[in-house]
Amino acid sequence: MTTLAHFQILASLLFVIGLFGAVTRRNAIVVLLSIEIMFNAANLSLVAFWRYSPHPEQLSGVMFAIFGITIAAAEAAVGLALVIVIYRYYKSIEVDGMRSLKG
Amino acid sequence: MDTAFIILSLITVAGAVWAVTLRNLIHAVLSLVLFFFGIAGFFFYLNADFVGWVQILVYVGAVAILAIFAVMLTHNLTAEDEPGFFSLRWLTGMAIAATVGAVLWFAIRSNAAMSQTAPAGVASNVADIGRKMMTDWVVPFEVVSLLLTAAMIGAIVIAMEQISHRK
Amino acid sequence: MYNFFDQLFVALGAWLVGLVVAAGNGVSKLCCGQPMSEAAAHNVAAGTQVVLICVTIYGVFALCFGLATWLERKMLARIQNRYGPNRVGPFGLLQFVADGVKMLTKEDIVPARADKLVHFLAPAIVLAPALLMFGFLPFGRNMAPTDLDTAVIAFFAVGAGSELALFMAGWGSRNKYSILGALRAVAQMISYEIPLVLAAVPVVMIVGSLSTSQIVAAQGTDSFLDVKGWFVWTPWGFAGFILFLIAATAESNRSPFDIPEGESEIIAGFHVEYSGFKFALFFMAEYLGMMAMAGLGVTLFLGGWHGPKLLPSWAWFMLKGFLIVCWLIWLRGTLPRLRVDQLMAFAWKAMLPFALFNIFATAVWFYLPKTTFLQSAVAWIITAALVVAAYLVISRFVSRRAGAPRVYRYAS
Amino acid sequence: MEPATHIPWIASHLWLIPLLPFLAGGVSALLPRRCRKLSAGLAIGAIGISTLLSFCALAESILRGLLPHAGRQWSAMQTHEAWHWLTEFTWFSYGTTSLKLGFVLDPLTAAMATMVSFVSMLIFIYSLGYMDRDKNFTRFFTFLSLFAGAMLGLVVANNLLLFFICWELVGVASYLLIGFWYHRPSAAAAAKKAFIVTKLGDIGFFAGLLWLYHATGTLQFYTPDHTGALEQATALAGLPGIMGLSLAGTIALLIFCGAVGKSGQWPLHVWLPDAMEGPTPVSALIHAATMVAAGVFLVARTYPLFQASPQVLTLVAWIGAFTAIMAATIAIAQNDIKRILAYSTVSQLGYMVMGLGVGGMAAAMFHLLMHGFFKALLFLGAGSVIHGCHNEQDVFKMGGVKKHMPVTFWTYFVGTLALAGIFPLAGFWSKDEVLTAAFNWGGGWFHKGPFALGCIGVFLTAFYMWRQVCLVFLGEYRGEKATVGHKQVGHEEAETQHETVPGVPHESPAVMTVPLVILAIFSAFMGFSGLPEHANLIHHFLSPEHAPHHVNWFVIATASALAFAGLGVGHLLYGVKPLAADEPDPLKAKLGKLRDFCRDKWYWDELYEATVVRFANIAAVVVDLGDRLLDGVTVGMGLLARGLSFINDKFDEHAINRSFDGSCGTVRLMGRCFAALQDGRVQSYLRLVAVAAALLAFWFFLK
Repeated sequence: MTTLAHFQILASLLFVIGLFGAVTRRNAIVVLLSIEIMFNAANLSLVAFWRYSPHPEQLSGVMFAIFGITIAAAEAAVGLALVIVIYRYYKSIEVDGMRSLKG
Repeated sequence: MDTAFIILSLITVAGAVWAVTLRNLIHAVLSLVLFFFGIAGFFFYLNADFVGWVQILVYVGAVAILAIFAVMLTHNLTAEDEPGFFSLRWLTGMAIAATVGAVLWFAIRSNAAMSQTAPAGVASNVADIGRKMMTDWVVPFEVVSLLLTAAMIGAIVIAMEQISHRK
Repeated sequence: MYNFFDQLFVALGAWLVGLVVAAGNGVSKLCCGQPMSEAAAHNVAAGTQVVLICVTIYGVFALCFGLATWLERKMLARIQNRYGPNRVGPFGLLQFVADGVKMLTKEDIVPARADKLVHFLAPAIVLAPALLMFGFLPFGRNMAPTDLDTAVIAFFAVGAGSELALFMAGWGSRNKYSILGALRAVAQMISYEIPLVLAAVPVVMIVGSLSTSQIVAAQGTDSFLDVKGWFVWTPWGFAGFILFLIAATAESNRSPFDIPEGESEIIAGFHVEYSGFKFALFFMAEYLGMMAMAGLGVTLFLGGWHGPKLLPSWAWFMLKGFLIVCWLIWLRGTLPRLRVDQLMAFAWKAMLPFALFNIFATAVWFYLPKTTFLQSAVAWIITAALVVAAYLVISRFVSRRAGAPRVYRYAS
Repeated sequence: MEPATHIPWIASHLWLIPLLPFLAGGVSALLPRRCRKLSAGLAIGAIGISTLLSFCALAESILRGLLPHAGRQWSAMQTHEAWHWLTEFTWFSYGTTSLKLGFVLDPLTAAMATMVSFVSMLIFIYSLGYMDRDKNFTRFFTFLSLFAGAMLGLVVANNLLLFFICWELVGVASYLLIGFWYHRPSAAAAAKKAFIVTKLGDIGFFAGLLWLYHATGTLQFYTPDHTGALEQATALAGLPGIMGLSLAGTIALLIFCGAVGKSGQWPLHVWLPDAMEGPTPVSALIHAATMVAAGVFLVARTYPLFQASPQVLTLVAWIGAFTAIMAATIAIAQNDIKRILAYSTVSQLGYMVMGLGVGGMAAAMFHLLMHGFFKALLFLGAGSVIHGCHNEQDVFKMGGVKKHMPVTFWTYFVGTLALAGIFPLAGFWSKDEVLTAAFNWGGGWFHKGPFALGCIGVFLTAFYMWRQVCLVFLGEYRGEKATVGHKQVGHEEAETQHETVPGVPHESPAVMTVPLVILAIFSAFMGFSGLPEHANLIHHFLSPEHAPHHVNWFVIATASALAFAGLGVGHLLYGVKPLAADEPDPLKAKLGKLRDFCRDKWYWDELYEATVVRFANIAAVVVDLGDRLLDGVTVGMGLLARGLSFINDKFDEHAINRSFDGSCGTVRLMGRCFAALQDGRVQSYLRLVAVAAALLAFWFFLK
């Protein structure tokens, strides 16, 4: 039978993969994608906690996940818009290149 | 552990790993879509149907498309000068990921509540979610609505090219 | 008698399931010496049901797809003063069989520099949502393939998957026209998905459920005629239906919203580099998507399978669906293609505000008292006035710019 | 006290009176500039409805106050009880207590609201004509509505806090209106001055408000259970305050600070004449109906607190009397038509405050109400003259205007006589009331002082008013014939305004003269509401618990004689032989230096300037000295250090430098190491965050 630990370990694994990507990759888009992976891992963890919680009728985990998805969507929209703008300025989206705050 | 869990885990982990490691950005995004579907599958598996559908609608239908558009608009189909597999950068990343993973592993393992099995009859009902959202969670709901509006306007304003520059 | 025809397929399905369970019991007795356990029997019955549903959807809608292509060719021909297919079978009815055979036997060409995997996967993935979408629609009384709590949102979520598939097709082909077409398609579908979903929101608000079965049930009455409860008769329902039709047309990339595959501009767009059976899959996905959208429109606004009790419920559903399909074909034969900027402007500046206002009007309707006839009439008039006022205001803003020549912002 | 269910409609809807102008102001604030008619219509409509409501309130109050009993006989009006209708609402709650605000309808409110709204309405209508050509017409009416709304809110408030809020809104509105032509530096400065000087008084007011709340636990003036702040005044009188005053006296003194600021009493009167920089309707509004009346009204409203402290009342009386006489002497030597009126207002306010101080609350309010009418009349008349004389404000450049502007002249004439206190116009009755109250105040010469000063003031008032009438309206026109380019003080578009007929004064349009006529009628006849003896309606109405005075023929005779004397002297100096153009003021020859002293406003401005500047200078010098001292010490220390360092040089060079260089190198190396962390790459930071989070978590688990 699947226990809560299975889900949490899977979620942490996914989180770690996302973290690895966010730390390692140079391409800003991939960094954003990695952050989305981390978001999703967190959502998975939350929903799993809800499923295994003693008070599922409060729907806290589900609510958190829904709000998390919403915020992730907003974040993705703004982040990718920023990437496009940065590309227009630098003609590159290497995160290593973006070191100063001056445009 | 049952079969569905194993299959979904394989899908999600594979999708995530590919998304993070593939050089070809479009392939990375498509792997990410696979990952999103896997997560949605987990949501169904956990009886959170609504979240699952929202996951597909938002991530597959919007975020992935947005990412593809970003890739297209930045003329950046492949990340050519990514460092190699055994570069210092990758090793550092792996070390950091391993450290954080170890901490999480340690935390999960040291918690007795983690070994419980799923209680029966837990399911999320859309009507309940809606009711909760309009009662207990109405403030976060409004805040998120505002945030979303602000993000939408912000994204448009940021990405809109200055017309005056062009003319 | 009516009930017999009405429940014909339901009964048939139940009988088949029973048959399979009985057979399973027989096999079990033969092997283990005792009939299947309760749980196993339940599983077998459920599995059989799933298989039956899949087979039915595949079979029926593949046939419907064929019929729709024939209908389209015939209707377009009539509109253009031609005969249309009339050689194969009576009235050319078997033309699609011939076409299918032709498609299957054609050479499958893959461009040399194509992204092979993506190019291969795209047609399969494009068809999957189109077929999946049928799983959420109730085709007749007691004939819902699934009865999900979240059916409407599931329908849209599944539909969202097809955008990705179109993009994969365009990108996998390594062809400029393909990718242009794909990006156009994705942009258009993303844009029109918002009014599409918003057009469905009033119905969900009134019914208080996302379940298609409940939405259909809410539109039913016990009378013989059974048309009074259709949401299309209410002002907001009518406005929502019109919005839904427009958005659905755009969502299925059909004329006049077919710029993703505009032959004269980008030579058929994302499926230029596909041939043979893969092309047929795209073709099929387009028609199936169109029919699924028609089915959702019927479910949300036209009372689902409700109708005068002269025909069985499933027949009413099919009839209404095909009426919408006919309307789409008629539209294709009549209207010219839109410009890209007009298309986007229409979605964001006209459809979106109008859909939002329609939601508001629905809320007004919801809170107005409707117990007596007079009250209902007053509520109807108030809501209709709101909707018409919104339409007049928005259409003024839109028509002011619609005829203007295109403003080039990024190219000169 | 009547039960709440029996209170009339208007008493429970009193809030409508201030709300309507507020709403009108709010709406017209959003209107674009071109919606002139709409904005003016809104403002005038709102104030008109407010006026109607105020009249309703007045009618209800009269029915309740004067004719309460069955039969409604004339004698029945002598009810010896105070009464009021209250409405309350809770603003917000904290813990178990809640802050209540409310409105009160009593004779004071009713009379004041009626006067304020009615006069404001006339001024609004007048402004239609006066501001006709102004670009910012809409803005003007927005501010006017705000002003009137704030003032009416203050009038109907049953709560010191609500009163204070409206009071400050009045201040803000006055700031906006005085500085309406903000592109003129003098207007901007005047607006700032008005705001800051009144704020000085408001500090005291606010302190008093807080202290009152601390002492009584409520800010409601009256409450249904008789625990309102004013109803506890006698209790407060028994408690000790500061400077030997009782608590009631202390609070009254602090509140009086606010009144001093708003009502332009000495020593905070300096802003009021400068406020003339605003458009003339604004001046009229400030001087007649809204701003300055607020201070007197405040004292009248919180009168129970003052009554509980005789010392404070004495102070009030003397300040009022001093202000009255001081402003009157200044007024006789001014040239600017509006400035004369401004000092006249200060002087009349002095009378009111004096009336309050000598215990004649009803007399003071009576004078306030009457003054509202004839001062509005005078200001609007002055505005009309200015308007007619092409924005000329110097009375020596006018003259003979009577011929050209008959309506303005006759109404102005009525206003002048009313202000001078000539029988039987309004000013006569009200000033007589005040003086009678002063005359009856206490015994001994000390208590006769205000009366004596007031009598001199009567003479001066009549004198300067008649001087003004003579200079402006009689004789020949002394202005330049071609005044087209003359815009020392003028409208925004003065250039275009009068191009057609340069040089000759002309009568103002009907929209300006009709309010003048109405006000003149009121100025002439309203005084009869306050006849002495038993027919003194106002007195019965406003303070029924005090028996009305008997007719004091001595006071009447003295005041009338002095007023006629003032008119006579004025006529001798200015009227018998009208001045020619560029002829100096005959007063100069008669009074000499004293006249300069008056013309320069007793050098109050200079005095303030000098004290403030001197204080600043002294502070600067002190700081500079300190600076120099510190400098010296620093230089000395430097020299000392230099000597020491010379001694240490060799030691340093060989013993310390070596080791120091070594440590420096280490620091630099470490700095480089840490700087590498701060490389501006977001991913480096992310790495650090991840590692740090992991370490923290490890520490948490291991602990």
